[in-house]
Amino acid sequence: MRRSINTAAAIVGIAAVVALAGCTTDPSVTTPTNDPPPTEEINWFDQAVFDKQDAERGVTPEGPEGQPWLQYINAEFTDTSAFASPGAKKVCFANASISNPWRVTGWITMNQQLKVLQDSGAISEMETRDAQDSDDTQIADIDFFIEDGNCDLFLISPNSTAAMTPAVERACATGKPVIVFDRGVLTDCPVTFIHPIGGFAWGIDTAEFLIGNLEPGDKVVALRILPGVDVLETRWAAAKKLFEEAGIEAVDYFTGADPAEIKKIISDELAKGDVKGVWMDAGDGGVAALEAFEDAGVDYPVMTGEDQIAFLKKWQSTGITGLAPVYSNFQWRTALLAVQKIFAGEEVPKEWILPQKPITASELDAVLTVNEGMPDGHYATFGGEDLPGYPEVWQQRIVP
Amino acid sequence: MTAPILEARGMSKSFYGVEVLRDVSLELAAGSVHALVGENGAGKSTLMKILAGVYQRDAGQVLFDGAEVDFTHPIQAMRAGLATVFQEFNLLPERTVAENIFLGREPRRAGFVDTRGMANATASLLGELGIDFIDSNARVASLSVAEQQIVEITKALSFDARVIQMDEPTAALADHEVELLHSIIGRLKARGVAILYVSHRLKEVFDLCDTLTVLKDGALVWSGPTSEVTHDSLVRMMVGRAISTYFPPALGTTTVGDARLTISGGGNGYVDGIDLEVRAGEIVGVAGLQGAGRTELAEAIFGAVPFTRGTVTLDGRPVRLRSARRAVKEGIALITEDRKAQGLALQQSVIDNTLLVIRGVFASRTRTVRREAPGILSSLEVSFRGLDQEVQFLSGGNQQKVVLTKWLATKPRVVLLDEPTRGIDVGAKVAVYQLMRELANQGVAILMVSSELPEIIGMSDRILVMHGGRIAAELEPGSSEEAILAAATGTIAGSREDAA
Amino acid sequence: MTTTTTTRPRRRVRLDSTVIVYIALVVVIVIGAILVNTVGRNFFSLGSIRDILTGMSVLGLVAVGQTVVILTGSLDLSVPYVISLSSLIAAETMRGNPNNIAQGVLFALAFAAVVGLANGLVVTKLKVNGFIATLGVGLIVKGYLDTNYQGSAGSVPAEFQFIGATGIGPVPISTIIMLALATVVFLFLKKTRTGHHIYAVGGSVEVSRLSGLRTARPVIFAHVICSVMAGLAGLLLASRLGVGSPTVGSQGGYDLLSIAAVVLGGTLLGGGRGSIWGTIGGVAIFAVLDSVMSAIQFNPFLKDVVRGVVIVAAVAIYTGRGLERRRTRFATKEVKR
Amino acid sequence: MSLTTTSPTFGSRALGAIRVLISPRGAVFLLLAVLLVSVTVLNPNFADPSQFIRFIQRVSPIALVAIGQYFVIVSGEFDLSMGSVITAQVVIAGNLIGQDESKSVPVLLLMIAFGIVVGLVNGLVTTLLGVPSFIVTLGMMLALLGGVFYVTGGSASGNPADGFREIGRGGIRGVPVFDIIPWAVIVLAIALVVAIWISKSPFGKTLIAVGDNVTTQQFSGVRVWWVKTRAFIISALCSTVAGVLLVGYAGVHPSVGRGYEFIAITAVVLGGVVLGGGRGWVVAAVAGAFALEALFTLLNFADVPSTWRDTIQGVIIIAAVAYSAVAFRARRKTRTPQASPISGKEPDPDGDPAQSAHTQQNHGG
Repeated sequence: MRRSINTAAAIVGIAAVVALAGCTTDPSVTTPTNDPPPTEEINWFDQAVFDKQDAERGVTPEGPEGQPWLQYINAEFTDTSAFASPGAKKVCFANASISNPWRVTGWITMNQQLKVLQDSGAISEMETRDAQDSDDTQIADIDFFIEDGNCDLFLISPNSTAAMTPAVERACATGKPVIVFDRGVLTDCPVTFIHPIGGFAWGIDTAEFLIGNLEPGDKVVALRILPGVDVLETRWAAAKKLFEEAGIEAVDYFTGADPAEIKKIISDELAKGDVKGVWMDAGDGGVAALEAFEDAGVDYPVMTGEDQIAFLKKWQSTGITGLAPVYSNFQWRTALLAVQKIFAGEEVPKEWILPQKPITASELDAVLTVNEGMPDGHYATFGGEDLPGYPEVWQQRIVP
Repeated sequence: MTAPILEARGMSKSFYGVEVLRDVSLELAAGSVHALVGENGAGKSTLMKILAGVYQRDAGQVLFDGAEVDFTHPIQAMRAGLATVFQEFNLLPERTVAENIFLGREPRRAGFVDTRGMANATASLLGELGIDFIDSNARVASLSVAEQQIVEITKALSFDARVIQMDEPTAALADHEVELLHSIIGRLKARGVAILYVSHRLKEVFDLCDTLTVLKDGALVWSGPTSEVTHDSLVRMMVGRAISTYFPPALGTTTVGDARLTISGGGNGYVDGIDLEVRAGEIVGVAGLQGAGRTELAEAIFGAVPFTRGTVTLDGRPVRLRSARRAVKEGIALITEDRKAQGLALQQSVIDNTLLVIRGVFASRTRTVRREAPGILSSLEVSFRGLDQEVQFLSGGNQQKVVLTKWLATKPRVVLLDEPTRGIDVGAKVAVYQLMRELANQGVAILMVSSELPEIIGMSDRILVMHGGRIAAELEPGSSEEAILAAATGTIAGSREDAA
Repeated sequence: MTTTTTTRPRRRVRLDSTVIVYIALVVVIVIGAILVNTVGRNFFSLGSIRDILTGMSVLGLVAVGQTVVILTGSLDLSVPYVISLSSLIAAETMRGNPNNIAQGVLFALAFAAVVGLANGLVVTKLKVNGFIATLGVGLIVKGYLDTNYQGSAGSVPAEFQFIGATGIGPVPISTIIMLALATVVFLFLKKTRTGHHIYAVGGSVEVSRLSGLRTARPVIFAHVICSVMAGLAGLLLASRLGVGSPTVGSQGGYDLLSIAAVVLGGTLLGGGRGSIWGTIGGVAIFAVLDSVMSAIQFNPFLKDVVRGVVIVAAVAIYTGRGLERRRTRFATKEVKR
Repeated sequence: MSLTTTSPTFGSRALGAIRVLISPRGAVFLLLAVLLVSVTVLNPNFADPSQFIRFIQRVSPIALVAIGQYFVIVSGEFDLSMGSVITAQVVIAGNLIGQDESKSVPVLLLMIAFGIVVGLVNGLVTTLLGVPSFIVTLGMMLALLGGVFYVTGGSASGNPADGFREIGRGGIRGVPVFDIIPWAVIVLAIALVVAIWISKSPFGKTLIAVGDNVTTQQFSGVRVWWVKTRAFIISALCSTVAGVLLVGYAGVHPSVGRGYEFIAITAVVLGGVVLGGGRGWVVAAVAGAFALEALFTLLNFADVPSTWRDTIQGVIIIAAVAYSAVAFRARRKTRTPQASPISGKEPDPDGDPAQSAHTQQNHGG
């Protein structure tokens, strides 16, 4: 015991010496970064994936007509006959969180789909653990399910890519089927990884739309929610590259998805000079951006938002030249439908790439009628039109 | 007589021009108990704090073991062997006895604090004092006042102190605890420790001390063996001076109204059996030693620490004074003992302090009183740069006047004063006395708690003396300091029955 | 489960606060077990126990460090950002290479100590109270993290991940490490002079000064220890996640939770009294609470409501008790007369 | 020794002004002036009236929370629940008003009532249960957000009807120089006038005195718990009004108002208000808010990445508190500074010994 105290004291001693050496300036202003280790700037841009997704954008998705949540692109199927077995199965769902309107929409859709599958006897029950946006909690949740969940299948919506990988691999090691959807992990052990085409496709769609409607040298303000989320970072990486190639002057800001922050940024930019285009990596606060233009009394920009009802309605009422890229909220349905397929032994795509077709001006009215009466925070591609409880459950936002 | 272990020669000290100690000398012989007596404010504790290294002397020399010493920090004195047991114990309530005694010099074995060794050393030190009922691992907070005092003495012993000063050690002790302290002092004496025993409890001085020094008004009056002094001659030396004439004329000239404040059977955790009456226009003085419960009485009347039994009536109407706010609304004012901590908001301006109670309780009167305030302030001759000067930059006397103004603004019916003139210059004292008399003449009932006997004698129309949380005696206005002192120490039977 | 060396009860009359927190823990466990079993899950299953103990590891490390700081009467709100910083530095120094582990650990703890030293100096030399000083330093570190890191960085070799992922029977290794370090800090407080002086300064700066203590040193030491413990928590998280992450510290809300666990464990927020084992009891209560709420699939939004209410209630119970003593007198804490 | 108030000459008045400018109380106005000038240098048309009025509109919500936080801090407490009160009010407005403009007034009244209840709970738990206010309000922050999201299903509801949002967005148009006077600026002006009136009112002065010395106020018959609780209610109401402005200005989103409590504390500290209470000026707190936003705008124009904002805010907080602590101690060498647990407490020579020094005047013995 005494040795460990000596070592602890030694460590602290060394630290103090290091600190004293480093801390020459007035302590209160010391930023403890005198000589930080080299931080290589993570380059989110991956040319190969960029090209893959660029191609996938063009492919017409196969699968049942009018049911985009069952369609797939360039799918290589895996055989699931090994998992085929009758009877209702128990699903254990490790969810990252329901802390933003997009995830709440998906969560409501998933629960309605669950009711359908329970009635058809495919799923007995789904036990869910919410990690409340914490990597550490989600790892504990997954470990709990492995140990104690007596689950027949693990369904995981990862909180972040790299951090979840070890836990997902432990889940696969149990031999039970694992489904990952929304954000990816750095392993291909899950039976299927369900996700829309991806960030690069979003970036290409939106950048090409803006470039098409603007002249080189025009200014575009890019509004980004927060750093470090791979899904969002890839969108900006792709768009940034295309903007540079097209000579568009793009400047990006982090907004924390706070509409007040967005309005301040736009107002400051408008004070500096005119802004022709607005690009967003997620639709949150898109309406506030447009309102900033109205307050400044300047004409609207060309704008790409997201399939959030608030943005779609504003787009419809203002008639701006806009585009609503989507991150296919219906993937929350696909995840459960995949469970049914796996236990039925039907083959499922190894990487289930769902269609990610942005909403163009022509489809705007049709989409809004389907989502009649839906709250502003709702997402048009929720894909639950044929599920029980449509539309009341989504309108009243009863979060299970 | 062996050479004195501690010699202080020509000690002088003054604070803000107020001279507190003037050319005092003192000698302590090893193995003897030397008393330092004098009434409140005679400079006893100032001399002791200079020796202890808390204050620095203005003039004079201190010789310890024959060598001149100059302690600038109490720990230097402790390490040199001159320990002090203050009235405010320097103990950490949440730590054990052993941890307190060895604070800052924890014994170590192989780099780690030797908790067991510390506890044993403490036990043996306590043993030396004949104490076996204090557990060296007990938390100090769980000990009685007497036990905590013993811990302080033991701590002095652990510095193998050759001189121990004790400041009013028996103030808060019960009788059996006093005897315990004296037996401990006996043991210390036997070990050759010199003890400086500061007290104004004459009985103990005669029982315990070999030699004594008498201080009065910061000056040395007499020093020598206790045997050469009697109780009366000592008291005369301590207080023997004519009552100065700067007290305004007493009761004679004003007609006293009927009973304004009457309390019967009043009591709470601190005071008991309180039956008193203060008539309109009358100043009742409350004397007594430290810890007699005088402040608790004032706070009980004021509702700060309310009575739990007994009844209180104001102008004949029974009132329940459960909170300070209720008392203020009933027209009672309390000028607290510690003006900085309880009387003033030091960062606020003079005018804001004057209006504290008005704004806090009688908000609607703020506008009118705000116009009157400068008048009241000038009537009390408060000197300050401007109404918005922060009160913290005023002298003690002016600060006390601001507190008085704060309460005068509410036009109270009953005014309670707790040590009204403590720590203020003479000019301010006179102003306070005159104000009290003017208030009395206007029919206000005044209850004054004071430790200064001249003040009690000079101002009171009736004198109550408290001892042990009870009203021990009621004396005539002109009574002598000796009588008050005697009643206060509970020695003579000047009890209520025969006085009335 | 946990080794509880209850300190010898000094006075039977006044129940030692550490004992109270363990009684509360048992009560919470009983209620939790009933609740969980009504939902058809077994509270005492291997997975559930491991989930609780894992939940205790990271918060335990942070709370032990927070205990030492609170004992001096100060506070540390910069812990979440120190956790993230240390996880990043460790992961980036190791870069997946097992023989970089020692260097990674030392580097991370060194930087944590620097932040702790900065906290300590701002509190003692610039006389800024703990709340604002550590909030300020925390924000400074947060700015550095947000600017330099765009997401998880670096990688942790499998050998180091071993700590975070495995365990012996139901007890994860991370919990064992946490309890071991808690014992080290417990012994440090009990067996070293600085430890005693940390209690003394928290009890009363005045008495400490009069006893010749240099009162700044223990406070600075306490802040360094607290930051180093947060650094260790960051290392544990790096081992569990396999990577460093700039947000892992703030994701867990460790600043508020660690303070609440310390106070729940009976340590006075004003300093001077408290025990490491009391804090561990507080941490256990929160871990059980979380595990029960997850087991009964409690709505995540309501989880925050329960946490907020429990934190305020826990502190209210303790300060309420403390207040009784003070209410007898307006002015001073202790009864002077 | 009578009452002496000499009329200050111009020289001493100017000297006084300069002294105030560098003292913690006044430094914020100097800082604000410098920042506004440097922003204008970087971007000239920032100074033209129509742009500047927009800047004021933008800062109004933050100035309002600074006012609310001022009253709480000056009474010696902290309110960390302001951000979540704003978020809660924004979400409530979005959900309950929806597109039905006629509901604006009843829902506004409900929001005010909700604000009062939050302030009441914060105040009572702090004063009567004795829980430190920063823990009470942190617990309230956590519980409030969780509760509101649970009730509104993750706040998916959209922006309320435009009529309700007019306060935050619109204004009096067609005004000559400024071409629009936003309602938000008017609301802020009113709030500031009311705040100044409150701080000068008996309640305001009593509140500051409670922050200065709570024992003195208890002995002056003040109901300390009710005074402090009202400060928390004012703070919650300020957050509510800020929420109303933000709903108009920005719209409904769960992250609206996040972190506003720390911005408010930074602004109040920048305004020279002393933490622990007893000293500070509400106008300086508002100036602190404007200075902080001017600084962040300066960073935007200077293309400093917004991720450095927190670092700057951290440095400001420490520097401001350290400066006022140093200045504070320098001016109070003579008396015992507030015995905070860490800062040393010199023994108070004035109090103890000079008990009743009878000087020579005392004739007789």
